[in-house]
Amino acid sequence: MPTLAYREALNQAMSEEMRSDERVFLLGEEVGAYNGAYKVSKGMLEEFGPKRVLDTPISELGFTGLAVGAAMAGLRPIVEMMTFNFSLVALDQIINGAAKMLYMSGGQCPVPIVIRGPGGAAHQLSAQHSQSLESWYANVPGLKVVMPATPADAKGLLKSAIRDNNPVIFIESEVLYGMKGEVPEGEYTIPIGVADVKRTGKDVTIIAHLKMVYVALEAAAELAKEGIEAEVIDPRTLRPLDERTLLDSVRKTNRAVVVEEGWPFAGVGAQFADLIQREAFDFLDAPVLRVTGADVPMPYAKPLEHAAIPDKARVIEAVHRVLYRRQAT
Amino acid sequence: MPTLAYREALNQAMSEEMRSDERVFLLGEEVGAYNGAYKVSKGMLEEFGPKRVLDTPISELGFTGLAVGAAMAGLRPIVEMMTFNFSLVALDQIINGAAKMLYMSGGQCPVPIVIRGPGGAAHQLSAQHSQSLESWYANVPGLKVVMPATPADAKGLLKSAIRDNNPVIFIESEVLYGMKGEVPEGEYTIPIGVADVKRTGKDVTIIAHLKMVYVALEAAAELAKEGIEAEVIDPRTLRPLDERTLLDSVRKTNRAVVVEEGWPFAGVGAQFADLIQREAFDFLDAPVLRVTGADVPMPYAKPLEHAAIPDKARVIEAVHRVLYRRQAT
Amino acid sequence: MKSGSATEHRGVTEANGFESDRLAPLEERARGADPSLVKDLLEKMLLIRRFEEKAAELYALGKIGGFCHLYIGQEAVAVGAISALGPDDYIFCSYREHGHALARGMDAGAVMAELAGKATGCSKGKGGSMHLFDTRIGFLGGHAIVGGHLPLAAGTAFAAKYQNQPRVTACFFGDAAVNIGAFHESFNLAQLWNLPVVYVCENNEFGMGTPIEKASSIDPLHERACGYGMAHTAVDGMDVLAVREVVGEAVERARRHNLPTFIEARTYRYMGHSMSDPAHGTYRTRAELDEHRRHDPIKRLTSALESIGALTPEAFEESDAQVRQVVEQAAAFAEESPDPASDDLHSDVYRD
Amino acid sequence: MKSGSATEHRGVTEANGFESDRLAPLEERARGADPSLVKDLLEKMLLIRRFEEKAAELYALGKIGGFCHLYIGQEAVAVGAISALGPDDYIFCSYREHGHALARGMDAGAVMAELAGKATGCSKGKGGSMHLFDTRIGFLGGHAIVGGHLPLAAGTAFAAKYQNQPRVTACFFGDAAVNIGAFHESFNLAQLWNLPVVYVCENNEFGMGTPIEKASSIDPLHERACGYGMAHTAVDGMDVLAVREVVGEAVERARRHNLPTFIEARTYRYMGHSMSDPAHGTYRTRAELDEHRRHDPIKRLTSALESIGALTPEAFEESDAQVRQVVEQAAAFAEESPDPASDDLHSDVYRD
Ligand SMILES: Cc1ncc(C[n+]2csc(CCOP(=O)(O)OP(=O)(O)O)c2C)c(N)n1
Ligand SMILES: Cc1ncc(C[n+]2csc(CCOP(=O)(O)OP(=O)(O)O)c2C)c(N)n1
Ligand SMILES: [Mg+2]
Ligand SMILES: [Mg+2]
Repeated sequence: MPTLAYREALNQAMSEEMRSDERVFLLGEEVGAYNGAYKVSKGMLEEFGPKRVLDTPISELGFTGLAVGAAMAGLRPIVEMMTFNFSLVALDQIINGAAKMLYMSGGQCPVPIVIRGPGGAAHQLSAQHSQSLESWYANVPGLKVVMPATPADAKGLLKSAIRDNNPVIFIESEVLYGMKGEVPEGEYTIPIGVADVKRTGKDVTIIAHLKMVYVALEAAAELAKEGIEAEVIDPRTLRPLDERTLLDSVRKTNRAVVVEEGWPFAGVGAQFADLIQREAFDFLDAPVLRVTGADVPMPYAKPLEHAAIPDKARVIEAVHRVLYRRQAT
Repeated sequence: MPTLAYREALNQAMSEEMRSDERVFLLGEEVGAYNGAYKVSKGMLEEFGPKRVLDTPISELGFTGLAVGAAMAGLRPIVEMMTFNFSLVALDQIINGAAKMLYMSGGQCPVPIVIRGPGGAAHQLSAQHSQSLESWYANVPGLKVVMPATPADAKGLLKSAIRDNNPVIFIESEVLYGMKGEVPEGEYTIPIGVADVKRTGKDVTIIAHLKMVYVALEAAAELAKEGIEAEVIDPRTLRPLDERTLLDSVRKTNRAVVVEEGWPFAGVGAQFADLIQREAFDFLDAPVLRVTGADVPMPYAKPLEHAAIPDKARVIEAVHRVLYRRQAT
Repeated sequence: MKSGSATEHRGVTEANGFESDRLAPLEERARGADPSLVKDLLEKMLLIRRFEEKAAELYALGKIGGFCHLYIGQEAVAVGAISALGPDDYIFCSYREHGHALARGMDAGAVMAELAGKATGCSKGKGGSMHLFDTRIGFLGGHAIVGGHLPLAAGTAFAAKYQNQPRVTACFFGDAAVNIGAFHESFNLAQLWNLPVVYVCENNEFGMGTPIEKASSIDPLHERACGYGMAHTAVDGMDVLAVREVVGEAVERARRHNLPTFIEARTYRYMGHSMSDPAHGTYRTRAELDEHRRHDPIKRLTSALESIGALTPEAFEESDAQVRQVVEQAAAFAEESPDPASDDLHSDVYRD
Repeated sequence: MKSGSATEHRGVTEANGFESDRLAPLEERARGADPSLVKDLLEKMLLIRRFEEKAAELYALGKIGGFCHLYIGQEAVAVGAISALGPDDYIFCSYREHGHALARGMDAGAVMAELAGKATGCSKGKGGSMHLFDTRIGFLGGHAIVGGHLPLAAGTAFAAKYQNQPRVTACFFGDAAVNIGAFHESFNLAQLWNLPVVYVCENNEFGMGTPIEKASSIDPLHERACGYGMAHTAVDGMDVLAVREVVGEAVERARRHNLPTFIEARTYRYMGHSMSDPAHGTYRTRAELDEHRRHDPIKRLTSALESIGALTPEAFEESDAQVRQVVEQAAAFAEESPDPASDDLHSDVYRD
């Protein structure tokens, strides 16, 4: 199987879908001549021409709304948000346009659109450029929310998202774009709504998405050294959520730790904790614990930023706590 | 004590604060000549003049941002959102402007601003006009989020919000504006961050805010007839949250039901459930259950809308379940 | 340093060069027009008028709920403009769109049933008054966030061009919408990308209770288009033939040259902003309202037709009676229709 | 029907009637200017140039992180414009604001320390390159969402008027910001409410890699102001005295008449959009860049001054040496300063 970078896997998914479906096109800031701010769309303008790969002005509300309208007229737009931070100015179009259109039209107006780009923090981008918005999007009926952690997941899920008849919020990560992994060639799709067990274990379930998957895996590797076998589950899609896979794991391990980069209050981890305590109450040997981003705007200074983002140590500490082990300090 | 309508209590709070502090002013659509879309600002233009009560164009982003800027220059603006649905187009100014400014300026720029107006559903206003956004706002560090259920709370909390040195999201309810209640005259403030026990009980804790408080109280009254004493807690502020009052109650009742009008996934109720299972795990005799708005855009037709919003029956059913009582069907 | 003016830049050298700038009196134009077309325009306006009167009645009876924004007084805009569109063209409206739906030929029963929240409504009772949809005739809503549908309209225009379809998009909105960001971004994109869209601002002088001069830093509003180099003009929105003509030119420009246009139609609403707002007394006087009623679009067309002998009072009465019957049937249909099934709560959230 | 044109409407009858439209050659103006002022302008530009060169160095060494947008080439805009402000005036900038901070007199050490994320930085290391603040001198950021600070600037202008303070707000942003909704709403409000704000668009021809003509439906950009009836003009942004003069007029109009102005300063950035973007090769050629460098604002002022005998190469060298020393000290200060304490993570979220 070929090895691709995460950004190349995304590129491949878009390019393949654009080759096979005329209705698919890509628009966003710098996606064309510049090959994408993070080079995800590299070469696509050259291959598909300016009709199907469109550089937009800085008008997220306008071009997202335009894409929603184009979807109402039968096209299948892919909107690249240079980063999801900028989707805040387009949010009305996404929520009141894309998400609600099918319902309020009584089923007449599906909006098959993918809005994709990196979310969360990268490196020292400070308060306005480091926000995790998935809990807001996943709150909204009518949207699907996909967050792939590996190059293969990125490809398989993006192809499914483009073929989906609903608006899909597809959140990537700037710090994963360069990550390499094996990616199946050609037709390869992963159904939306299926979690992936990234590591099996029996002592505790760690749930994490996007780049937190790697923090969870690092923690699991470390924990294994002390004989604790953690199961790491990546939901991959937050909406619809594969509740069964999460619950099956917890019913086996009886303990859960939820990791997310975003802020704690009503984050996606709160939903996971709620789900688990509700549906696996009798299986739980300890409360579900959460490891989240600090409850502060993201600071710039490197040491502060590091302290604000969940890391291996904090995950290990939470695992120790759900196992009622005193921490070695 | 005088009896006032909820809208009058809000009016009184604003008027009193404007009388005592020149820096306070009110702006928003129709707040002046029209006396407010819901007549909350009735008579204020007449009393304070057009310098301090400003009718704005339909430019939520613009006038909210303007208010943030005015706050940076030492004023204390009150922004009326005609409804919070429209705050979606202003969200970037609220999040990236108001909420993060103090932090990213290293403590130099406080933003003392109140953004207030009705949230949630009213009657048959359909998908775009019936959204509950409190879980998003409460997700954001730097904001405070206040949601008063009674006229007295409305007055006492709004006065505190106006005096607060931070951005306060103050969410009212269209269907409560006409509700009457006793309201202390003159200087009367309620500290932000203190929950209120709206009914005491020992068998189960029901947590509900804004108009769901009344659904909870109705359910509690009904439950009392079957000998179940429910404690109804209104957090009143979601951020900062009075965790202690919530937890003390659950530690006493050992059971909790959380009611909210908004959508389920990562709603504020998820946070309450997470909090309770985490901090009162050993006290819980049953999982925390949630009663939420249906996971759909709000439909227009009255029977569908009713089915989408939590009601007494669903709360009672949830209480029965946490008490492991078979429901009478 | 660069030079060149806005209007040169995008090839719109005669932004205001509308033929219709030099319109003859209504009588004269009515004389020149196809009689069956004129009759149809009149009947459409009448239908809207009677429909709205009925809707007001049903609202008072509690058979219609939520917000309900009537269109009475503005009929000439929707009827004139939509008569200039082809059958495959797209239409986007704000929440004040009953008139547009009827002008487009949507079944009056389906509209009334939607207002009544019935399963037979054009949006299955899920949308209500503010969200009328009928994709079969290109009617794409009914949108309730001011300005929110302007980018969508640029989007269908984009799609038509992308697919090489000669479809034009018409987008209607109020005077207060020119001050919101969505207006700006849509106008820039429409002109930048040469999209076949006609933006029609129905200037009824108020956004709710706020007069234009308290909301917009410029007046006339159509001059906002200068900032984008977009073609623009104003039209008497109480003159159905004038609206038809001006919009017709813009539709042609869109269809042939993929160029957008901004049209400001000057009109007036007779009723309150919505059913909960009184018609006068707060932000406008009775006298002001009465003054505007003198330019009533239906009366004006009727008397022009009568004065040129193209319409008799009897023929008018006959049309009116016919229209009233359609409205009564629509109301009866709405009344008799079933509520949505409770299962419908969860359908239409996702499409398979 | 209403009539009247945009420019009549708000009393801005001569929107383009800037004295500075008829500017004499730089030499002539330099001769007429106060020598100590001109020296100060030159030294400020030099300071910015050297500071930015140093920042690039430190970025390459990993001592500065995140996004870092250099200002080299554009110095005349910040220096000229800010020299026209009074000490109590407010300033808002985008993320490309090191130059403005230094032009305003912010301590170079505090700026460099902020870039390095140190506790001694002007925003305590919490803001970084994109969020420089110093409220003591009215410097209100450093904002990283394109267009997001334009409404804030209307807000401080509003507050000044509200408090009867003769304070003007200057707001700087890029050419790409004219296409976003925040621009529109701010301009309408500023003109509608007559706010004392000067909006300065630094047109460096590109928004990241996108040339203006792919982003804006009109060019020249300052004509966007027509849609609001706002006074507007363009100025040579490579001529520090011209910028000072034009902005000075606008500041006066704001201070005396509470009227906003839109100024488009034509300039050019020599470096990439940010440190991760190459200076040329993708969206512009080396030749194009070199051509623009010929108009270098520092060189132009220097040679004008030399040609009128107001500056010798030795004096220039002396200034440059002095400035370099300031920059070295700033870098040393940054280097030696401590990281923020870990407690700082949770401070400044709320104000008591
Ligand atoms: C973004 C937004 N803000 C506020 C509202 C509330 N609102 C609904 S209609 C309206 C007035 C609109 O006036 P105009 O655009 O002139 O249209 P008209 O109602 O006169 O047809 C307002 C303020 C809204 N729907 N959306
Ligand atoms: C709303 C928003 N969209 C996208 C971005 C990413 N971005 C940052 S700067 C920039 C280009 C801005 O160009 P311009 O306004 O001309 O300013 P310049 O960088 O040339 O000074 C872009 C696209 C952003 N910060 N905010
Ligand atoms: Mg209007
Ligand atoms: Mg630029």
